[in-house]
Amino acid sequence: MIGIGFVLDILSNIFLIVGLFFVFLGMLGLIRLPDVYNRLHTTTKIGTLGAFGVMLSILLKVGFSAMGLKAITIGLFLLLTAPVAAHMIARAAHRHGVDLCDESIIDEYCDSYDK
Amino acid sequence: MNSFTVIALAIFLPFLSAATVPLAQKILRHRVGWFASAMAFVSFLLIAYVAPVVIHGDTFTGAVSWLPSVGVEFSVYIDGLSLLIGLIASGIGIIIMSYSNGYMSHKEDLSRYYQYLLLFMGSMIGMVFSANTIQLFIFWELTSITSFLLIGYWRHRPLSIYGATKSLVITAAGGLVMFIGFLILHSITGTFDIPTILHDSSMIENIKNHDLFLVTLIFIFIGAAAKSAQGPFYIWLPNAMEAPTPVSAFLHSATMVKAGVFLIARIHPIFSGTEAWFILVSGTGMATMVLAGFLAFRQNDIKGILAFSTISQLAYLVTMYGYTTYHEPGIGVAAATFHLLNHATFKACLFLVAGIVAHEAATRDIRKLGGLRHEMPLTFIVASIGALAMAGIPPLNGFLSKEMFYESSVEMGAALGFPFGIIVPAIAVIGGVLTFAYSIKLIDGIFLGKRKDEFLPHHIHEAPYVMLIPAGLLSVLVILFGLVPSIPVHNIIEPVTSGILLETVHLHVTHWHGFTPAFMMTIITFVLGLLIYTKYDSLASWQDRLNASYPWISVNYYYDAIVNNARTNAYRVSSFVQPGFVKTYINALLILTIVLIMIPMIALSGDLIPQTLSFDINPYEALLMLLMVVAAIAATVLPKYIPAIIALSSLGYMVSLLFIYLKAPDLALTQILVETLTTIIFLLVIVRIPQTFREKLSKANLTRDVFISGLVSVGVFIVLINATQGIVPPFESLSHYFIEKSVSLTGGHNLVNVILVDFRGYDTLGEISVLCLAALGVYNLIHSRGER
Amino acid sequence: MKQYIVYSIPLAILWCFVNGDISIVNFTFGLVMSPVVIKPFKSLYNFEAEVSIRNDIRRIPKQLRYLAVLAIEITKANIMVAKIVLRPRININPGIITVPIRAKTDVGITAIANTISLTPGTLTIDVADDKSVLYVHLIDIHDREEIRASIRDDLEEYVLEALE
Amino acid sequence: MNIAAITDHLPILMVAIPILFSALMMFLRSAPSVQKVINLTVSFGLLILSILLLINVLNNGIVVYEIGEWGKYGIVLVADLLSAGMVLLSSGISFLALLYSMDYMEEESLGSTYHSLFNLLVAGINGTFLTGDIFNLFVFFEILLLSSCGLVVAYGKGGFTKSDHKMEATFKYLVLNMISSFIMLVAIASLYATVGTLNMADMAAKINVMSETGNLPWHIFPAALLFIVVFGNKAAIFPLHYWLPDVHPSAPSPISAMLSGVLIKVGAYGVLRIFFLIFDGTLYMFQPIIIFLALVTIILGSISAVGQNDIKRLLAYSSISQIGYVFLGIGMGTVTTIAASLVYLVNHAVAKSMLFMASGSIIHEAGTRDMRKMGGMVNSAPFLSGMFLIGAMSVAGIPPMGGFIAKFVLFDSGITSKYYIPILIALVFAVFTVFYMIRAWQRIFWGEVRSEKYDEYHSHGLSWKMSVPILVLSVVVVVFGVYAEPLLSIAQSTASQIIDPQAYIDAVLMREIR
Amino acid sequence: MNNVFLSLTIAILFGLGTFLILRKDVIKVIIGLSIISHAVNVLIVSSGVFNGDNAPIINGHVSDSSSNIIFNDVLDNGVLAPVVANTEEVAYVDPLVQALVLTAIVIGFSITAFILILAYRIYEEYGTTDINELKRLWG
Amino acid sequence: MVFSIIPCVYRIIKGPTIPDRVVALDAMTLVIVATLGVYSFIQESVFFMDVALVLSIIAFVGTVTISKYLDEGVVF
Amino acid sequence: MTTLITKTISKASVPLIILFSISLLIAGHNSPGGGFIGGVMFAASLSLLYVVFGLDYIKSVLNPDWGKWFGFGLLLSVLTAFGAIFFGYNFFRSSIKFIHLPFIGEIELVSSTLFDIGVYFVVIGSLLYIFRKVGDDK
Ligand code: NA
Ligand code: NA
Repeated sequence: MIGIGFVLDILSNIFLIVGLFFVFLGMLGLIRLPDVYNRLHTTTKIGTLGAFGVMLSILLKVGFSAMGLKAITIGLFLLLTAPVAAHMIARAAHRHGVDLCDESIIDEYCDSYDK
Repeated sequence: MNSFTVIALAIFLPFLSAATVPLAQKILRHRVGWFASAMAFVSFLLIAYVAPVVIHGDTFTGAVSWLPSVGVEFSVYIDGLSLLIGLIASGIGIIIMSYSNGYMSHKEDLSRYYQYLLLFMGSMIGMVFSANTIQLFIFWELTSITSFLLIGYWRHRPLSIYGATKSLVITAAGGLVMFIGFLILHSITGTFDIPTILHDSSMIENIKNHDLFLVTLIFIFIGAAAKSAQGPFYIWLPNAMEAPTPVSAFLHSATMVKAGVFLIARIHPIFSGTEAWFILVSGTGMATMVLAGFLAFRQNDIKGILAFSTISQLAYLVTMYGYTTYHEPGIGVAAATFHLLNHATFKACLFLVAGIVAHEAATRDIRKLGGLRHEMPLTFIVASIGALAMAGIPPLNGFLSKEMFYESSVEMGAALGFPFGIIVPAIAVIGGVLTFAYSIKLIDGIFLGKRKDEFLPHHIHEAPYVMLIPAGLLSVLVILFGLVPSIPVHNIIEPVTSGILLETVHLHVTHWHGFTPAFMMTIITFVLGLLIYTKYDSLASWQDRLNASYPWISVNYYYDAIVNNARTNAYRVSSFVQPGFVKTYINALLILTIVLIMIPMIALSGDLIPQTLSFDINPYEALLMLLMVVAAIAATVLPKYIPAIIALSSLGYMVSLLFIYLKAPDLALTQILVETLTTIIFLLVIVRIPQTFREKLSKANLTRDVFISGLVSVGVFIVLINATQGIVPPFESLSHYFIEKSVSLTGGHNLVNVILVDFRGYDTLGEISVLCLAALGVYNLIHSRGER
Repeated sequence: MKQYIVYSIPLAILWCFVNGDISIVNFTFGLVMSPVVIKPFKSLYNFEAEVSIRNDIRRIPKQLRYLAVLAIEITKANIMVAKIVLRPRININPGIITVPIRAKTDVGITAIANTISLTPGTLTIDVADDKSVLYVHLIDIHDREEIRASIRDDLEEYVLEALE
Repeated sequence: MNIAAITDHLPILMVAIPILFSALMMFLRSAPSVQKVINLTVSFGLLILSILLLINVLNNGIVVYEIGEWGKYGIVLVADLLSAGMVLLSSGISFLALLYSMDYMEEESLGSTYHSLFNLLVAGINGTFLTGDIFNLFVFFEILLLSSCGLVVAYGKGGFTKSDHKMEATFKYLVLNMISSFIMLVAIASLYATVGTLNMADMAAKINVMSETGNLPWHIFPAALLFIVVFGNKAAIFPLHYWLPDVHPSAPSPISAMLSGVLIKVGAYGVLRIFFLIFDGTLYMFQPIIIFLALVTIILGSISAVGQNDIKRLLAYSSISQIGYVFLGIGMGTVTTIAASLVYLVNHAVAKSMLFMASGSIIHEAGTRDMRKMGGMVNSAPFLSGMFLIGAMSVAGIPPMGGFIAKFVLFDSGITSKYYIPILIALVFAVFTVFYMIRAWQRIFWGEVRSEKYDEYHSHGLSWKMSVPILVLSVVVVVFGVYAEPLLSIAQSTASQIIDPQAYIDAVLMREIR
Repeated sequence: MNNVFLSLTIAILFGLGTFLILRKDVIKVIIGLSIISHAVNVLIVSSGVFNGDNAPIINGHVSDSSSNIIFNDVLDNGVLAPVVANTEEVAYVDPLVQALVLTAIVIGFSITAFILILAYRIYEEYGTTDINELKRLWG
Repeated sequence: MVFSIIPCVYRIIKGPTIPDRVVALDAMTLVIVATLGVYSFIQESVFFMDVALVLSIIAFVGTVTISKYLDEGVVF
Repeated sequence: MTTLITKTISKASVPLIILFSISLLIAGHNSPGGGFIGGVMFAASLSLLYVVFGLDYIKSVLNPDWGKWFGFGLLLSVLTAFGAIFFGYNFFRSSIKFIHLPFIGEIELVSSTLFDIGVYFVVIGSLLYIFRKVGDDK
């Protein structure tokens, strides 16, 4: 018999592993990618999603207990705020005068504000 | 009334009257001086009232409890010596305060003047009757302070200020040195009480054999010498002449300066009979006598002459008190005491005359004066009596005591043997010669010769009686003591001498002893004195040349060099020690810390590193610690603010991770929050501080800083490794109690929180107070802008 | 009053979440407490504006659909960027482009912007002052128009339906 | 709550009441006059309570107050003679300083934060003196630190101290004190790790046990000596004195009076408390160090004071040198020398706070802090002249002022204990003290009335709020000189308690615990 | 936790902080103070007297320490009782040090806030953050 | 897990620009949050989850603040 | 000025943060949290608003006297501690009461919670006081 508990367990483990892996990838991207904007992609997306995955996995493991509830609160909060943080950093970086990396092919933003 | 009460009254009456002088002035106006002299008169009567107690060489001691915890009483010791000086102080006080009624202009701040005088008089009386060293010292310093205030009476005058400072610095400093001498005496004898020591021969023996005998003697003598303007300390007295003349007469000739002599007489039984006593006391006296005599002769200011003459005359006394070392029973003490009395009369008289002259002729410069005998005949007579007594002309009292001085010098010289048998009397004669010369100069310069109209006012009046009578009274005393020496000798000198020597003394003083060595010396004195007086000009030019080429032979040269440059030099020192750099101060703190850690390291030289160290480490821990160090290094080396702050922030997060690892969730929470808040405040501040300054590190500085930091690291490491690893505490920890009682007594499960709000809630109260303080302080910081 | 209730219920749920305990007692407590929390911020939330509870409830299915789409897009995004990161040599053509949007309300714009940020290779950098254009950073640009279109059609649609 | 209850809670009231009113003052910022009245009343009430406390201690022995009734496991307040005496001293001075502030401080400063800060300063001082817990001591040190910083940057009327000086001084003060706070924490932590307690009496008992059984670990010594840095920094002894001449003059005068009169004494108190109670076994290493540092402090302070033209700076350097004398007595470490140093401490506190207040009025009158620009002020300010002279004489140790008794007992006990050389050095610099104090008085009050170059003196009469504190303190100075016996005998009993702390330990530890 | 390495880390942080407080830039000095503050906090936590496995939050209603300890000292015999045997197992880490550090952190934060704003005012008054400009030329 | 912090620290030190460092700091908090989640689960104690929630919130506040500072040169 | 994206999300998170801060405050006695941590969270939420919306704007919306907040907190804390004296105990002696309420069950009332609330207000008040003072100072 494969109970619902077992499925949840499997699912949760998958989320955990994937989440952790993604967090690691995100941090790897932090080193490997060429400029701040690209690095933001990895942290906002991969990192956040990784963390979310971890939290989700915990929720699945422990259910709606105190820990689970807090875990999912964290996950959702991250999902809500990480893009904003990324947006703020990117905007600040651009206005602060951080140029795009050499590989970049276009910048339609630079004319939109007074430096 | 017993004697104690009487003397206590005599001491405190002047103080009380000083307090009431302003009131008296409201009633008496410019005649307030009469109130003061009346008070002095009452004091005089009170002291005289107890005279019978000691007239036969007896002594009296009385005390009330004052500071029992340190064994100090308020105590009174009455003997001939204290009675004599007490009577001089109050008696001359009457005269001076009466005289001041004429001398002081009505526009002056009379209340202050008489207050100071009364305070001084009370201190002087208190000093002489003190039966313990502490009380003696207190009144001693009070006389210094009142003298300081009186010298600076005209406090806007630079010279007054100079003189006042000088007198205070020298006498008060000397007093402190003497005080230490007293304290050493206390540590040897275990008592502050003077009579107790004086009357206990084994105690005195003990003192004389003590290792610190010499130190004690020197210390006490320095105080006495400073007060009596002896040795190198004489320099304050001439400058003290900036005081109003009555003050000079009172303090700086008749009474206060005798305090030192008094002290020498007082400690005579304790310290005399040793070589040190003679060398120190008489040696200083003789040197001072000759130097001051010469300098007195060289002065042109009347008060200058009198000042140096005072120094020189005091030196006589000191010399004579020093004489009695090997000579028992000597006439030195008796002679000194007699001369002390005589000097008080004739010198006060001369000062009053000087005041009259300055008052009427508007100058004190002897080069501008002359021929006043016609305009001021009475003053001339009074002055002549005083000056001749000083010169040692028979039959005045000065002659008698001078004669005794020579006699005792010869005695002393004989006792010492060759070559002192000649040297000591010779020095005495030199002193006498100079005295003779300047005495003549005084009279000649003021009253004889031709009137110098160009310097003097048109009409010079005879002195008003209010000023003349006091001076006249003194001159009457001079004559009386000269003609009938038995009056003072039997009633005063003998009891005093007995009091000093602590044995009964009988004296026989007459004018004619026959052709003794002393008489020969007197003759020589007169002849040489006249000779020198005529050779004044060549002597003067010799001294001027000497001073011009060797300025450093003057003691004043050193005083001025030290005091005038004191501020600049001290400022230099303090600027060197305290350059104003925070960095220096931090370095000092750190170095002290390192030294303090190293002292026990070296002193105990135990195992600095405990034996049982474990080096097992799990990789997570290692990584975390490594990352912490790396982040800290980043915060240290990154030159720009923001990156450094970000690195610091990351360090903070790592620390919170460490707290997690150490099972401290509350701490981790707090750490995270505080870290972020700190970052925000950093940003708030950095917004307003553009990073313009960039430190350039020299290699030497870098090395030094790295060295200091390294030492701090090592020190912390060693202390820490011992504290956390060295021993396992053999005691229970407070925490056991918390763990056990938390739930049952406080209902809380989070121990950390329970400790914070319950067990140690008081700490937390303090902590939130600090938070409030930060906010309040920030308010003040922000609102303290600009110079208002 | 009505406004308070509307805001209080989600807040009470939120309270249960942060408190880690879903129970009637806790929910009631949150419900009681919420108005106190909201009151000072009234003007910040445009609090006096008319709210329609029925409208809100009607939108819930659409909002759920939006969330589903979001989840899929996010997963795709992750895989794509993960590939880039894991490639031995990183070979990308990043850049910033403008993307016109139709959403008008703050919530709508925010949702679009965040959605864009969370989806593959795109990152909202800024929104123009007149709220008509988003500036988007792309990790790899092959065709500008295609990206604009995909944003407009795939994402904005759902957002508008769900939130405006 | 009746009177009996109040006497039961005296120690905590000394701390909690000022904190309470500090909080209350935040609500009364719109009513400055109400603030003034309340705060003065509170401060006077504290003075009365501190007198009661001392009487209580004198009559009933050491008073131990268990906060929260946790015994040594919580925090205890201990009022022995030393603590109660220090509390009385500081309460008296702070009441007078507060009264003085009322007309001295600038209205804005006074109305907004001054009362709260001042109350917390008082709470900090009392808390420091009363606490029996070493970590709590740290907490109250920080209260002291921050409240004094906040007050240093407050503004007095006239503003003769530029704000850049205030900022600079406060920065130095803060940085050095932060470092010493860290050092204190290190020391406390290593002590806790060794004995597992924070209660000072408990610590003392346990360290005694270790010391008697020969198990005193090595690192207790550096931990103990680190407290020299901690308290030395508070007391400003060499080489930790550097902040003082910048900070004390920069503060408004009533605060300078508090800093010099009370706050630097906290350091002396700490040394007496920590070393003689807890680290009995390390005293032999500690004493020569303290004597050495004290002598250097005396020397540097005196020499530097001679060089000053700024009146408040001179007083500040004088404070350094005087605290050196206090530490000299402590370092010599016998009952009599410690009693002497307590007498010295009290006398200096009274005289120096009076001098700082008087100097505040003088500066007010002269419009400058520079003594070169003063002169002849005796005619425009005869009252200040008299008061300053009394203070100067006391600091200089000239009888009949209290300072003389202090020097007398210090030197006497030192000589009796055969510390000849230190006393000799102390003597030499006592002469310096006479010189610089009296010179300062002369420079301000004697001489020509200053030239046209500077303005006329502002001869607005002193308000009673400013003159009464000065007068009261001068009276105390004189009383301590002519009737010193009560002070001397209390100092001796206190010193015996310090030297033999068993009573203290018993009082704290011998009690039931929940 | 390995005490040797922890102590080493703390010591290194101390050293780095010290190096920074010897800099001339006011802000750097403050950063240095912050680093030292971290070091001190960790130091205090590490000086806990005993070491359990759990965070000091009691789960059940039963306390776990040996329950027959009577918390009173008996000074009469010169013995400080109770003396807990060294082998005594405690389930929690020492909570007291944590509470102390909490207090220390908050106090440190307050003071840091104050000194930072002071630094800003110093910059405003002197126009520089160079500490050596803050010296006064009067000894 | 903890090893993921290494890149963050590397970026914080290396930069090259300040925004890079900010990103790294933000990423670091993310890693710590995830770590705390796992740790909390392993330790079976909800307490560390609270820490994680606080961290995620406060990190957001911090990042926004720094960004605004970089952007506009003011904080409030 | 920050963007509307940031503003919207900030608005959404502020209630969450405040609720969480209250939760931390209440839970403090039994799990991590307490007055200080809760207070800082609260202050963080408002400082987020200050940052995102600008100090001037927020001041026009809500502008309490933070000085009174920390004054109140300190007052509350001290009075809680004083309370014990009025009941005849020593300063700071805590009291603990269990109350049975219908539906809710056993509630633990501890005096120290009141103290912790005082801490909470002090932290909020002083932090925001500092932020506002410095922020205002241009
Ligand atoms: Na004199
Ligand atoms: Na001195």
